[in-house]
Amino acid sequence: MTNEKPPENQSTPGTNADISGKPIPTESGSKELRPKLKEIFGADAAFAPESDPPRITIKPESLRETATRLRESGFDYLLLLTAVDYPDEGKIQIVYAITNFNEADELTLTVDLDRNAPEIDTVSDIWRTADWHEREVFDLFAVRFRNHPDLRRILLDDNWEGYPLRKDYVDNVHNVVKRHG
Amino acid sequence: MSNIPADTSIEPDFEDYYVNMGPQHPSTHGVLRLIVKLAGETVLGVTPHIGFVHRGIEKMAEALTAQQFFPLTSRLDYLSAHMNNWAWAMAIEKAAGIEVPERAEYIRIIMSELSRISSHQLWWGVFGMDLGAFTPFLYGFRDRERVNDIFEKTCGVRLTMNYICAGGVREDVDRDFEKDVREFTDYFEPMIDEYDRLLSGNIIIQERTKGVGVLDPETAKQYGCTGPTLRAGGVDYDVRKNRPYGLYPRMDFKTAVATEGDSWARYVVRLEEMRQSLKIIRQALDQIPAEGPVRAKTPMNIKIPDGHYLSRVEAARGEFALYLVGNGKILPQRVKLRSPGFSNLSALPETVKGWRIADLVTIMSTFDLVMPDIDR
Amino acid sequence: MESYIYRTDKLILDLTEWLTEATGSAFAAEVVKMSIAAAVLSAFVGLLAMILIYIERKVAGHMQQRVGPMRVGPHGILQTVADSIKLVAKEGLTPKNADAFIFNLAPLLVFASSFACLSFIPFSPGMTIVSFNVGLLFILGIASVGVLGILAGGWASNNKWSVLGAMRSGAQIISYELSATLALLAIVPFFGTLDFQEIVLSQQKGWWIWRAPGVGLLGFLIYTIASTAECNRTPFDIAEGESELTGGFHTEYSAMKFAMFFLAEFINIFIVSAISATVFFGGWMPFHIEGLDTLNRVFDLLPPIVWFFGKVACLVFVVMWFRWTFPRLRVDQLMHFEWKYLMPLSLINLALAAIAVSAGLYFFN
Amino acid sequence: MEINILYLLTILVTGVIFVLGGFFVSRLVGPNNPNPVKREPYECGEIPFGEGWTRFNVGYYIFALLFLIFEVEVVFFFPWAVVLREIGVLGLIEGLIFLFVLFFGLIFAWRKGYLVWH
Repeated sequence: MTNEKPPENQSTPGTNADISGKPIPTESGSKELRPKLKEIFGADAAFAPESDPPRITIKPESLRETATRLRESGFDYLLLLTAVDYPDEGKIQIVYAITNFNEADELTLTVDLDRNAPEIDTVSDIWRTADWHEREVFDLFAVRFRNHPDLRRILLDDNWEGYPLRKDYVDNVHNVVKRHG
Repeated sequence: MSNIPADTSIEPDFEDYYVNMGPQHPSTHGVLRLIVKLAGETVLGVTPHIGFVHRGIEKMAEALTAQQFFPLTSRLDYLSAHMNNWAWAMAIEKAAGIEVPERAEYIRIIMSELSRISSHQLWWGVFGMDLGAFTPFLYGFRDRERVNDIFEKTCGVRLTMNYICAGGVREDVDRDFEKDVREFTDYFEPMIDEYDRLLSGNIIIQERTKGVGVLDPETAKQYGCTGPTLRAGGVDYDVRKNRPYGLYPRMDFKTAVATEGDSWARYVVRLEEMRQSLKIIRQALDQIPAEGPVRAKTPMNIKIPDGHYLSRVEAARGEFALYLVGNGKILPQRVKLRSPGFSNLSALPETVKGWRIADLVTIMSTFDLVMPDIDR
Repeated sequence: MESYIYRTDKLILDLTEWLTEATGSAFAAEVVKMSIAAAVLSAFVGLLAMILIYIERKVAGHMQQRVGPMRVGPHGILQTVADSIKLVAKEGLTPKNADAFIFNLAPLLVFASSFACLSFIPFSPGMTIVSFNVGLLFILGIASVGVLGILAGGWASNNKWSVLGAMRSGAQIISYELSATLALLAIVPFFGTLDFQEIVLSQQKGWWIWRAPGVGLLGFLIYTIASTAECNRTPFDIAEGESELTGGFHTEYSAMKFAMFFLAEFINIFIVSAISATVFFGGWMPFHIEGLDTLNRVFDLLPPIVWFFGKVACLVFVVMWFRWTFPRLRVDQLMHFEWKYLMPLSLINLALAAIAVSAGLYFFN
Repeated sequence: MEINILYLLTILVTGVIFVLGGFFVSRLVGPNNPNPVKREPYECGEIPFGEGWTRFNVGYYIFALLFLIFEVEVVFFFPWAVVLREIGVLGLIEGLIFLFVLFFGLIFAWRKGYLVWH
């Protein structure tokens, strides 16, 4: 890879690209991220330090507290909120990708829920963008969000049967599944 | 009160009444349904109903290999097809540890910026039409044709390009590519000034947009708005700057930021973005290595290792993020597409409250919604 | 002897004479003339609307860097014919909750009022179907019946968009009618008559747009703006406002009922342009400069009817030009513009005109 | 004069016949098979809730009233304008006083805030 042109704005905040311009897929955001996270989470959280972005698994009960603390320490941007279905392990994992508008630090929170009766507190009062994202997760995964202001189906019909993004959803009319490998 | 159920009949009280705007309405640009609560002409509240073009792309992703999923990413926000392809490619490259050749990185930048320009051209035309001026619509399309021609020459497709792929781009650009793009940049730069003369300088446009539908930066951040919608409020946030990807760190450009947060600011930001995109394209053309591979060797079926991967790109409408959960097989466990329009639209009810029905159209137009992107 | 095309007044007289002789009674001659007038006017309306729609599409096309209709007939001239055949062959629906009687009456009101207005227009010397000595007042009165049609049509549809459009048009058209009336009123003292043919004749020495010092030009500008609004044309087309109201007052109308609204819109454009041409630009009067007899004689070569339609065409083009250039105003801005700018200005214009006339201040006496 | 009124009536009747004839031809040529779905009022493809006939903001009526006042006054100006050249300075002053009153009325409505669209 040739390297004759130096980048013209090396000092962009949040830049973690080397001179060759290739982004290094390692730690996300500003250098102060790790200490900050230690401060917020303490030692009790299941912390997966090797992953990018840093992924922390927390317990459902501590979600609101964690979220509030994150929001207060500058994580003002809930990038996305979604769920992953693991039928074999009997769990639905809720994923919160959280970042901020200034340094673009990234981290993800994951919360494991019981697949049969998934229920968790809403964070829509902490990040309002969670409102629609939670509705979407409710719509597609049947995860109930406690205290959500308006938990209705968002993408599907109000009288739709089933929750399509669950792995065991069967719909021979609308869903043509072609399996590979 | 703002969230009334969809199909119960409402007993209107004396002054307020409800009206369906969409799904078949000229200004919703696609199949978006807004239940608008009105008092005379004044909008008291808006409840968006989405999902009319929900195709279950996330579900489909779970049954498709990495390579097979590319065409579907083009069909999200069809106006930012390159950027969406890029996001998926980036997630795969991150997961499988694929290095992208330098020439391919440059091609990706040029294509993305071209498609940002073409998206904004279309938006500009449609914006004029929403405000009752039909002529800009065709001016926008006239210039957009040129971008589409460039795409067609290289990708063989004009809209859903499906050109960027894991490990680079599908194949090398057309041999006239550089000439064509340079011609286009030289043609289009003065054309933005013509846009200014035709529409921006018009007193009616200014009356209709200035101070209308102010989305203050704090609210915008709360709703996770991105792109011009956010930057119009003075938040200097651009994924290309804040989380640079590809070779964007080598490019010298400014993020277009306004301060007022009104419809006019969103308009100005988009026009400025087109100028900045031209600047980026010119730099990329200067820097691109003349020869070299454009695609790294990748296996036919890429195994996605166990783990979570996040890729973020700046699409024409804001931040497009893609969350990939792998499980060591070739089919992903889960793909989440975070579309900019989804969050932008969720801020619409807050923004239009108290404005007139004509302003609702203006505000919606400056939010620049693309429904297939929102519904996925 | 000059040919009839230049001396249409003579043509009418001769025709009356001949008819009186042929039928044996003056009244019978008038009846035949009435029938001719009615038949000619009906044909004229159909033709006019088609031509105007075609021109509009061509003007729009060329302004937008495209060619407009090209397929049906040479340069697409038969496109509007094809469109009208299509409109006739469509199914006309009445929505289920609508007030059916008023719903069907509305297009009739709109069209008939526009149609009646045409009978006052002085096309050529002596060629006016109805020559009232209060023609100007009458035409303004009849024209406002059209508003009633739009209001009634929108309201009777019982569709929320239509009702909104009807309310808008009601508020808008009546407001702008004031300014349009006042702008014309400001010129009335100069010629001291309301008969259209006399108005034309009063401009032998020069057209009122420059003969009336300043007020003529100002009046013309006010009238152009206000009449554009009266015709529901961009930038004042909020009653239709298709990007907001999906069609406004005529959302529910289809087939011939819609065609009547459409026809009336284009006739109205013609009428306001014709009034403007008559009052401000000398109607069928050729352009004359006093003293330059040779030049004047060259101008006289064109028959008056050509002069009239030429002037009207220019003014119609201006209205179309507006439409394909400007965006739409918002309803409150529209009302503020009328009541806070146009109205005071027209009142002042009237006062100035009155003073100018009393002081004998006008050019080319 | 009377013959002119007859002419006007003829034209009016012709206009009405033109429209009714159009409707008739359309009925003859065009299909006519309405069904409940077709006759549903258009509300962007959704089943409408509530009636279109709702009470409206008073803003519209204020302007209608203003129009009524001004239009009636303006009609009074027509005869005055026609004979202005003959009635001389006294007539001019009288007219201008009337005009001033009208203007004052507009200013009054303006200051009272009636010209603000609600």
